[in-house]
Amino acid sequence: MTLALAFEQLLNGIQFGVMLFLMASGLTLIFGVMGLINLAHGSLYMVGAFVCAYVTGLTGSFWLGLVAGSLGAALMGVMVEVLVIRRLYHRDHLDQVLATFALILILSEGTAWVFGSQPLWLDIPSILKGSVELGVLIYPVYRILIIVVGVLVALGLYLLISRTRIGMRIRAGENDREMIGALGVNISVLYTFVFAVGAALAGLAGSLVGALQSVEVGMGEPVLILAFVVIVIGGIGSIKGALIGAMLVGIVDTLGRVLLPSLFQWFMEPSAAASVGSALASMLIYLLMAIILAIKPKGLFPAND
Amino acid sequence: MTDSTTDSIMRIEKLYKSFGALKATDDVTLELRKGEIHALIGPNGAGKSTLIAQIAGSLKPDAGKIFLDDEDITQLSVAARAVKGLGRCFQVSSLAMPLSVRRNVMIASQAITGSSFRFWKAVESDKALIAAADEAIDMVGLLDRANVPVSNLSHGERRQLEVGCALALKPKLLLLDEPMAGLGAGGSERLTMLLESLKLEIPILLIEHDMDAVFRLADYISVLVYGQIVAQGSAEKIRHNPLVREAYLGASDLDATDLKDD
Amino acid sequence: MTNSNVSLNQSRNMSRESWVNGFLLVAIVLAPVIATMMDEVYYVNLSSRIIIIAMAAVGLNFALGFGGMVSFGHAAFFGLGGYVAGIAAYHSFEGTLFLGLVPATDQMLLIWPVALFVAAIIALLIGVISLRTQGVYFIMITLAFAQMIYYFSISLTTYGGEDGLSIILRNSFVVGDSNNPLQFFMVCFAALILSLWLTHKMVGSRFGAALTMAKLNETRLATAGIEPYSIRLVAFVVSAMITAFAGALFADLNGFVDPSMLSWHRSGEIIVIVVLGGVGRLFGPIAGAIAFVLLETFLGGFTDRWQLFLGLVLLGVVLFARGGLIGLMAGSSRHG
Amino acid sequence: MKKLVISMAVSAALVVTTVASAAPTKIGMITTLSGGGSHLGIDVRDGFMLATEMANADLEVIIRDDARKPDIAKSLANELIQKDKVDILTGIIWSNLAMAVVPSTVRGGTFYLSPNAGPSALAGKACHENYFNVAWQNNNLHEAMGHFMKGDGLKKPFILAPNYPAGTDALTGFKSRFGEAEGEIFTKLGQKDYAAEIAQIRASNADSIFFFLPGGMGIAFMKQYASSGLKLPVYGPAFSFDEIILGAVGNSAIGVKNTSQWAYDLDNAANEQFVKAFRAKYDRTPTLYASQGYDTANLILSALEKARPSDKDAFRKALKSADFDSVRGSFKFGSNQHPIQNIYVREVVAGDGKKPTNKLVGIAISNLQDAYVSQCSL
Repeated sequence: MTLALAFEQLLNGIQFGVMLFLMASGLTLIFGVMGLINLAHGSLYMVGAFVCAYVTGLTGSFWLGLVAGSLGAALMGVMVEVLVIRRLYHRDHLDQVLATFALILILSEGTAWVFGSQPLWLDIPSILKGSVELGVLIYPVYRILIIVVGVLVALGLYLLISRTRIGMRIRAGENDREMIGALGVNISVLYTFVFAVGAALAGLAGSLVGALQSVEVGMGEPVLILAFVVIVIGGIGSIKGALIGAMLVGIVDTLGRVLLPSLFQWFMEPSAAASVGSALASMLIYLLMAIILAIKPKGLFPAND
Repeated sequence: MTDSTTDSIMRIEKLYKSFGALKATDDVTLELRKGEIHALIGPNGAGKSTLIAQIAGSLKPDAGKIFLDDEDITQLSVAARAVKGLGRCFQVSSLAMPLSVRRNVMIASQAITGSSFRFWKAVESDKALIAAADEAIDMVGLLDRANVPVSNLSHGERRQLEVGCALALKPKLLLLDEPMAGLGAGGSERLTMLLESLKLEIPILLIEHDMDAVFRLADYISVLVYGQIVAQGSAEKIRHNPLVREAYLGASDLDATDLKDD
Repeated sequence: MTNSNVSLNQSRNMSRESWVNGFLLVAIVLAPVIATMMDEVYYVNLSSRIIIIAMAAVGLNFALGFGGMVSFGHAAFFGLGGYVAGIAAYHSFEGTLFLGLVPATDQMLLIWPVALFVAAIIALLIGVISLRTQGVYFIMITLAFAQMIYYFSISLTTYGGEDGLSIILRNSFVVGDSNNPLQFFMVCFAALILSLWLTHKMVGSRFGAALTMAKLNETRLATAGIEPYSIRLVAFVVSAMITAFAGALFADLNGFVDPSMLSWHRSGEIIVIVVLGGVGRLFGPIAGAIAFVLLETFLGGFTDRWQLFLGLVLLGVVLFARGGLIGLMAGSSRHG
Repeated sequence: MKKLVISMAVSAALVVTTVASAAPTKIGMITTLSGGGSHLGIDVRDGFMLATEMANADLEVIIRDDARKPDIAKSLANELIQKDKVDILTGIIWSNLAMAVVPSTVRGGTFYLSPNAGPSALAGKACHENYFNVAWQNNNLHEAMGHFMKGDGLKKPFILAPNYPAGTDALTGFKSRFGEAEGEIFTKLGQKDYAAEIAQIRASNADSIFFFLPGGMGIAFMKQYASSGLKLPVYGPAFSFDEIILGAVGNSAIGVKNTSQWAYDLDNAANEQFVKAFRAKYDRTPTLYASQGYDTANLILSALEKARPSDKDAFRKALKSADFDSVRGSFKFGSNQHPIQNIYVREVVAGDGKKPTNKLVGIAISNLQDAYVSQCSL
């Protein structure tokens, strides 16, 4: 493997990591503030993608679709929060797992009902098609955009939490849920807001990634599991942790996919090596997670809890 | 350092613990002797709870050693120390609310009446176990309440039960973290008498804010300020120790009359 | 993550709850008998399916309900049990050796111990690491391990990979004909009763008392001189073994095993069934399994959108029927 | 026995009867109607039902959704066979579900006709007299493409497929006709990001790409490949280029050549009639899945004219003769009751509007029979 290729694969790993971060950031934010495990986060990701695809198809503008996707997911988020999630904050994690598991079923089938069961068309806007030369390698513009957006989101969240009044309240919420009452904040409004933000992030991720991958029912679930791996590695509730965790997972997974098969070719015939290697590669991130939790049971950057 | 010839049951030597810059436990050395109640006093934030946590084993010291009956237990877990005979009661009650009084005590008896890895015999029909538990319950005078869920007990009764749970371990010593806290006059009276009656078989390390109780019960007192032992000695000595007065002047939890009247 | 319901403090509702339990047992055993008389063999197999899934949940309930350990990875043990049975059946049918050295058998009584043993070893490994974590982390790390095993099963090309492994001939039981639906049901029913009885015994024992305390108040347990970690670890392993037992039966019932038996969806379903029936209630899993499987089956009959309605029903239960179905029927909601 | 009562009501509720009659033939259809990949099941169902309606036949079809879960499919099979006493079972889309259901079903004496999945086991060792595959053996379209690309003068294809049995079947099938490939990758099942794989392809000196990535995986790969700046010609089986997938991929797919046993512009009367009727009824262009459902139904109908399913041997013989007008033109069964058929090459071309479409460009290989027939004892 040439140096250029190695570098490109590393970049791919980072880029994949950023995709995961877009998804994980909302998840970890929601957990950090409300202490809620939201299995339905993947479904919000899916809703975002479908709305984006629908609006893009309607208006012909991907950018409108992107906005619509984020807003649509946020709106769905608010609905879900007010109708269901709200009643779960004071329940144990078990009830939360169960209720949000039920939400997955409802949202998936609901989406199929509204938009039909066939995958929807959603493509990268033509300006962003094609690739650019980055020194030794050629890299797709759109993927660079995703990296940029990811960085912006990370920055935005950092500012929101550290600079704004709401952020101050959010941190208060993280530190202790009673104190926030003392701050005279309407807690349920704050929670709804935070949930909406998380949902919007999921929607944004769904729209951006949907354009690159595919928009279909059930697209959220594999991503959800990965996002959970990410935030658990990073330390649940910590945005910083989510970022680092996402990068770790992205890079480990990508390099594993690339390197393991070629590694096994040293002592196996190619197709067997390809098969065994990729099998091992698919287990790799879970192995990573297990190891990290074995050493640091609360993840790399435990949020104050 | 000891001014008594009775042999020691627990010894703490040069214990250190710090959180970042804060020295919570700073070169603490003390000793608990058979047949005595040793009170550990000090203003809020003096590091009493940190010290207790290290003695109980829920917190590992940075340096120093803890001996129980001349055996080094510094590295043992909470459970292991309990089995070795270190009974503990908590500042904030740590009972299993939905379970009955007897159930709460039986858990403690379990550890000393055999292994907990018995999967067959029903505890209800485990005579030895129940007897052991009831003995402890009786000592704290709750026998008539044995089947009542803890959630229905009064605050005072819960305190007594805490002690009962500790006693069920047949401990070599008791570690009591503010047993009097929030007790009414009657309650603390009853508990004081209980401890009085206990101390002969079971020496007690007592952490207490209620100075009446301290001076009534304690044979020996150590004063902890900013993680350091600033004074140590018999109740009388401490009562007159200027350092202690200074440490406590204005400190709300010790009212001045205690110090004047003599 | 623990809720303080233990059948111990339900005394006033005990009698009523045990009535409900009794009714459930009678119903579940009568259904297939009557079905056989009416020559409706389908309902016999459906009952076996219910029983087996209930048993998987009984296993999880031991860790989750009585020990407060929310394992999101129990499908792994379910699948392990299934694969042991499947691989044994495969080799004994082909007349080949496992890994080319171990002779296979089609005797359930020989297969089950192996399944339990394998599950125990894996559960021990997973538990030793996972139990160092708590709360959400425990939920997620168990999920991670299950996913690992899931992908491993997909890569098992010798045993069909994602296509799974079909069991041409159901493994046989010492007496009777395991291919006879009613007789196979009876085997499953016996297994369920056994696992319920063991659970009951263990919960009542010294170990159970310690486990209950580990769930209600870990500090109390430690100060009482008992290591919560080791208590939990043992409970986790036992729970995994029960679920694996169910998995072995499931493989024989369906006549095949495949990775979907280990998918995280399945883990979710087992949790759903436990909660649906009532966490920490001995017969909860049975009520849960009956409700879940019947919903799955008959909603599917009414509409293609059955999963939507399944979701709504589950949501309703979490939000409004705390204490699960047993709680509902026995009239005692669980104390949050 | 409330359960019983309910269930009777249920089966009554969902029965789709074309013509009321005394004892219509009962057909059970287990297919994927919900969740990911459900458009395949929906097309099979629609194609099948279209045929039964056009023939105005005396059938009772019970349709159930398996949600793509093997154990649900299995338990539905039990229900349809044991409770509803269907004579024929069909509909399953995925190989792993087929493997879960088919063996026990056919051993139990019920006929199973596969409208889509064709795992190699069922064509070879585990073949059965009651099992008929009306679609293709899993390897077929890949073998055909291997054959075609070789003939097309390509030397160094880079080939990829997901790491699961159908995936390995695909690459084996391809290589059995083409020979060794320049590069070979097994991707993770369900993987949606192919940056790493595309980079590897770019780094290799491949002259073409062959991939088998069904459903969303294929959509994702095509889009990402299109914007990667790579310009190698792309080949694949029809699965990643049916009319619905193309609708999702868009123009990124233009120029791709794909193999299929059927094309909607295939020139024969039966096909013309089918496409016209399908468009009229469902207002969309049928996919190969729809054509397979349609053929399956017509095969059953043709056999029913000769014998009742209750007379197993006669009915089996009738099925085997495959005496019906297939929308693929020539169609007959090999000894293992899998099709012997032409495999065509289609090219993706710009269609009307935003959505590209397939255009028949030639024949890849004629009268292809699967490679496992020799292993089948029939």
